[in-house]
Amino acid sequence: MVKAVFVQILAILLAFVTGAIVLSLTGYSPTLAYSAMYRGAFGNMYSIGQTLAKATPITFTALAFLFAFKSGLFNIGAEGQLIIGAMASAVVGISFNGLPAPAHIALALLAGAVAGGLWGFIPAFLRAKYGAHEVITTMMLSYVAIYLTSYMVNYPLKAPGWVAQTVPIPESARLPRILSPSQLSASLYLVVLLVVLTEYVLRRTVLGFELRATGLNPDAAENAGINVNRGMILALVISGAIAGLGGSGEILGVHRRFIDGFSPGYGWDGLAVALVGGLNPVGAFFAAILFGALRSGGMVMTRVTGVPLDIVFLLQALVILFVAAPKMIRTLLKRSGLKWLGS
Amino acid sequence: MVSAVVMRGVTKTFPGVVANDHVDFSAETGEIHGLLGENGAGKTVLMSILYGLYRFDEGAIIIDGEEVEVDSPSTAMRLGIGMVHQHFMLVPSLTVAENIILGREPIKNGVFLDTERMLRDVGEFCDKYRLDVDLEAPVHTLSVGVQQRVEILKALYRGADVLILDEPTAVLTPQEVDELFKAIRALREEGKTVIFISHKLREVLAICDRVTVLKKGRVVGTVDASETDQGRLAEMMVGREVVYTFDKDYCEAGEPVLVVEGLEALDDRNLQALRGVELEVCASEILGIAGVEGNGQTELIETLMGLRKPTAGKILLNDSEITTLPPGERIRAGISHVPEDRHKRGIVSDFSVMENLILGSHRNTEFTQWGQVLDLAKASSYSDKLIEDYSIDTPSKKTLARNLSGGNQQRLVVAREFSREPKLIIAAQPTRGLDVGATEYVRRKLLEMRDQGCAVLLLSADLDEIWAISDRIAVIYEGRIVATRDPKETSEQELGLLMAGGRDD
Amino acid sequence: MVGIIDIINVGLFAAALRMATPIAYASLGGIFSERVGVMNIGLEGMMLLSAFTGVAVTYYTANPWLGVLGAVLVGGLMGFFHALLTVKFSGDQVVSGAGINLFAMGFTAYMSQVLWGSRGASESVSGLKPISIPILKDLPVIGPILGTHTPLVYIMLLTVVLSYILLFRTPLGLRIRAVGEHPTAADTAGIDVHRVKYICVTLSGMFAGLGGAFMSLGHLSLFTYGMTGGRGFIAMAAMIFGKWMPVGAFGASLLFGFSDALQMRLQSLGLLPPQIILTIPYVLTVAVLSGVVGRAKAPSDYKPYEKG
Amino acid sequence: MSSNNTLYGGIVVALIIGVAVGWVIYPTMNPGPTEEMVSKALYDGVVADLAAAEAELDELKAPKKVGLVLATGGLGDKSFNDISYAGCQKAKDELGVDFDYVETTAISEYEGYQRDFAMSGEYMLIICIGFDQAEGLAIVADEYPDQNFVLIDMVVGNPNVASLTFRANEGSYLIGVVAGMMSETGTIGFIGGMEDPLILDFYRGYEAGAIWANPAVTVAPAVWVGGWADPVTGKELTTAQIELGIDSVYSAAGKSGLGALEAAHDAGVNAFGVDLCQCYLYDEVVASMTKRVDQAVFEMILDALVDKFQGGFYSGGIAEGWIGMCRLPEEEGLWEELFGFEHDPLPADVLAKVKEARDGILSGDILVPSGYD
Repeated sequence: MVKAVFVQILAILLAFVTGAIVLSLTGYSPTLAYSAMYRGAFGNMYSIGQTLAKATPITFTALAFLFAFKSGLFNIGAEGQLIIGAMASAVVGISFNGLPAPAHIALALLAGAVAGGLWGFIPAFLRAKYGAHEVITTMMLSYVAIYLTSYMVNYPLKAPGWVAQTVPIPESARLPRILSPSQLSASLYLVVLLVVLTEYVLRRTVLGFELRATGLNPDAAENAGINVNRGMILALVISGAIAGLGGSGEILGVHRRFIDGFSPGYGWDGLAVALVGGLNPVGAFFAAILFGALRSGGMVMTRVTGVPLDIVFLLQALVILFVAAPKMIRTLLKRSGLKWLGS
Repeated sequence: MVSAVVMRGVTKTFPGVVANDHVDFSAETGEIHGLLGENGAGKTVLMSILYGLYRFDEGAIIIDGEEVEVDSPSTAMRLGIGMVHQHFMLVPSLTVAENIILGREPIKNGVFLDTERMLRDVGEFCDKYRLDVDLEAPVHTLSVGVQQRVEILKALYRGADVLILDEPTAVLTPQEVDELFKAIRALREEGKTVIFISHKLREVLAICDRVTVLKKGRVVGTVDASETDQGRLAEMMVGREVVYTFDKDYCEAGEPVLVVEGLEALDDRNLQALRGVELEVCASEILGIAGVEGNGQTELIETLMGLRKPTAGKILLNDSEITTLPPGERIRAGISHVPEDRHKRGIVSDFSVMENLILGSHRNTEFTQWGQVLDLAKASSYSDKLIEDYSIDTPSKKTLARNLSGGNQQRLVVAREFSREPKLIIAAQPTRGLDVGATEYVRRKLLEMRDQGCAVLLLSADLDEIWAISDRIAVIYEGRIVATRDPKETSEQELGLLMAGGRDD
Repeated sequence: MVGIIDIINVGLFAAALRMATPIAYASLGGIFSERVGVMNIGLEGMMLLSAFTGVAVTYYTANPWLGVLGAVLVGGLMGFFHALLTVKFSGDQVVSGAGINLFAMGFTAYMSQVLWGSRGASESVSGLKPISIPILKDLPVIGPILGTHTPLVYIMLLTVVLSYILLFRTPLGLRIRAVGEHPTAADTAGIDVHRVKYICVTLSGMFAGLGGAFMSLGHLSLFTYGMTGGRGFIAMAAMIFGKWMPVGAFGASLLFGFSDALQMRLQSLGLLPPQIILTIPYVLTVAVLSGVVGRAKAPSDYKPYEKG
Repeated sequence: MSSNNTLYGGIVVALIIGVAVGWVIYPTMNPGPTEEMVSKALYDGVVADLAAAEAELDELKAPKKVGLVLATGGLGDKSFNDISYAGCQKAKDELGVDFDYVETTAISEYEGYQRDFAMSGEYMLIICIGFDQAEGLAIVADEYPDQNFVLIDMVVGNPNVASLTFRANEGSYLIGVVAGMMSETGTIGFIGGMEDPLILDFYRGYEAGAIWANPAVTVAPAVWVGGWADPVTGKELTTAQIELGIDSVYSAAGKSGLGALEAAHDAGVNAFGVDLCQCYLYDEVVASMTKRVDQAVFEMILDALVDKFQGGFYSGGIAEGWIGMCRLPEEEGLWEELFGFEHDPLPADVLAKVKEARDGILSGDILVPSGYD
């Protein structure tokens, strides 16, 4: 276990070193860039808030990915489930005026979870019933979600004005902000709760036991009287609901309305984060903070040093690629003589 | 004269296991050489090394007098070594001819596959060895016996002078075995060397010229088949006299527990696998089902467990119908199942021993709080008890099941299934891949369960096992129970005939 | 006003062919990869990187053909890298592909800022000029549709045919099919399974590279950020729709290209909003996978093959 | 499991330490990250280079600075973002005012960047490009009442924000005149990025100008790419329009517009650019509507520099010199110098008509319809 985490950390370091090489080659100072990035990520309360704010949605999608993964399913469509959840929350947010705040928020969150879950149900059902591979269907449904919501904010739900967005949701549906003026919202509490809950459900409950058994060996699970299809559907629905909640959090806490294209690819980030976090809810949370720090730190870095923000995406990609093949890191370690780590 | 194959001092270790320990082996040109040993004795590993699938840790391979390095199957083929695996290595969607020429394709115009030459060449080959198959049929449409023929042709086409057959008879009917033996002898006439891997004494004596016996990775000895007999070989194989008849007390059978009426089901390819199975297993009785693999045994178990939907018929457990119940309900109704492939259906290898022990009973109120949360404390003490009672050799109950030896994994499955207080136990190949000690243990446990009043349905490919512990023997052939016999009143010849589809009169 | 009849013209079909070209290239790439059991969701990123490389090389050499060469090489390199991660180091195929996609986004944006001082778009370069096929272009109807295109369109048509021949008429094709369906059988038949996988996944990247080069040098003559716009994923859809057969995938690409070309013209009529039309390929793919429109089963199980 | 917990515990502690240290040291920007909280291998170098880094950072903190938050899509659109950047560059060259800029990739980033600039307190003026920044700016400007902002293309009510809008319909009117008079097929077209009033404003002016100059001309309905960064679709969409008979393409579609211009180039029909002179791109680009964001930005920086910055609403058209057309005699030289090329002369009658239109707009005789009505 310690070794596994060491390999993860090494992969991250390798990515940073590679990033430093790219920076140097293109005429920037890696030290300057990285120090600015660090300050931007953890420099003060505001930047910590920003880091957490950026980490929040990707923790949701990472949990979504993870929950399905533990049940043997590859849900790479968290992006679509998040967007659909966001849209549902926005719709509930703007259509119920005059509700008391807690009820309104709860209703909007519920709508997000239900919509996300529904978006997860479709590929789950198709997998269970027709054997359609969920990697493809979830990915395809993500695009459907993107275009569908884009249509909605461009036509039926479009707010007057120039931006493809809905009207703002009323105060009563807004999640309170934390560490103002950062964009961090109470959605963070929700995600921390979900991290704990996911870990608990997977480890300690009958449901988690059955899902993990299904994920590890569906034939044995079936033989042990576990309803594999039901489990699969349930897993993807819960996975989708978690992603949907992430979308709700963004809408109710950060943007306060649905804006076309508000997600810069949280779904893909979630996959990466789940992986970098060693496929463990707590680990994923820390990995999400790393990615959030990269994002928020990257913004300061680009302002102060003029290094293009895209180096951040490059770094993320490198982290993923290095983490994707632990065997590669191990081989590298072996070659460099660090045998005990390579084994 | 130079030996066709010599392997000298071959050693191969896998993590935790020495599969071959300084093995010396040689086969002469034009002989049929038996390689005999129990499951896990290292026969297949040794031959996989010869065929280039594994690399030995130390040792030497000498082919026709020259030391060679066999680093891949293609090298082996170049050296004239061919192998027919237990699990066929055929690509299902390709045709027979394509499978045979795969890797040695005839080429025309520099780049294209020469289909005509392919069919012509392969056709000539079939004629030469008098092995008849439809060259243009996709392999997945062929029967097992024909597929095996294709495998042999494949090896010969590649110019094999040494042909390794890994347990070739396991999936064949006695009649098909006869055909195979004819073909093998024909190969010997052609001057080929055949290495025949088996754990069946009778077969080895029937076909082989010489026999090399392996035990726990070591060579026990090589003997001429004409100068030995079953008893002596068996002693070499297991290191002591083998008890052919199991000590068992007679037990009075009780009321029928499981009743199956006219059961029909389809296999994975939607072909009829069960064609009206009629079956009755009583309390305090072991009913053994004998049959050649692939006659519906797997489908029967799956249908009984609720893993496969029957297309017709009824299943009754203690007089109540369970035909449409899902697997979970059946487990709760009192059916336990020791699956034929423990890695596929028996254990979750990345689960801990404890998790595996409660798998299937995890929903019992005994292990849960408020119905949905696992009570780890109770599961833990329950596991301790089972580990103790069934002598499962594991460092701790938190050890992953994958780290246990095969025998202990099987003990784990048996412990879990037998301690649920079942009314019916379905045991499929319960001793496959186990050493003698573990085998005896499992058989004893089955008898114990029977004595406690449990109904046991035993399916095994090993006729000896069926013979040893069954109170009644039923024979399955092409999805039907064709006969039921009392083991005391039948002979192996009769059963063999029945298993091969001979009529019951 | 423009009527529905006006938009069904030869231009529509020519446009459909142009829009189908990058999708067809990438879906051929997908076929080769998936036929040997490697899922390649990195096609999108490979296309993007190649589109960038094509323009960058052309920018410095002023020769678009060198640009195409560069694009193919970079595509092949990314394919090789994907194979390295997934075949040699048993990395997860989905993760590696996603990583390549992200890498391509970050790298192209970063490098275009370094090269052209803008993350948005490159300078215009001299792209590939359309050529006319002498006799073909004078035929009625077919002439205007097929007669004049950039060479990469014709190369695509050729590639579809060659891919079919390669897969079903050559020894390598036989081996490719065997490796994907039953790697152990192929291994015991003396085929170097890993080598075949390397060849095919690298080839997959090279095809995606051609698709990228077509977009930035054939269709346009500049690179812009994210210009592939999800066509790599549509290509996967086309591949599935075409049941992993080159000609089928080409047909599906044409269908998707046609629906795109049609929606542009339908705008003049204002029948359906573009967002709804854009969902067509995705919905269609889900339907195909679910057996609603024909049945699709992958030719392999996407598992890394490890020798004993 | 236990080693697992210890490890996460360790990570938590390390993170907390890291955050705490980072927080404490921030005000003094000294002495930088310590070894405990981040990997030694990586940060050894950081510590070593910190002195140099500090020097460089100080250098970056020039006294008078402007911050520029560009619209999504970023530089290289040969249009909107580029010209805003040019305005800041001009201020740097002529006024010695330094500037930092950021390119954004998603709407969700605006607010963060705006606040980041404002919070640093280093900038006398923060310029936000693009109507979609209004939402975030309304919040941030509220939080930093002493910080001055400029918002382009949209209005917000905060007193510390100068909201600049451009009457692009006036320039588009002039483009319409040229397109209408030079059309041979009698049908001219318009390609927009996404359907919104801002771009509709372009279309309305274009349509009116064309019909005013040539009542026989047909202006095809506007078509939309559906995005600002999809030149392939832009090109195909334009090709489709050309096949349907238009021989003039006026495109206001960001980078998608580059594809539209290329389509016109391939088909050899007249094209018209937007925001800054795009005529140097292809011979077929006859004229471009110029939206002098550079001019407006420069004026605002100048105001701020001499402490005369005033929040509020500013609207600029031809009269203010914020909107124009690159073929107007007063502008032509400027663009040709900037891009190092020469326009082909316009036919005399067309040029005369353009001047007539411009004078009509200036005098109020011509009322240009707007997309906001």
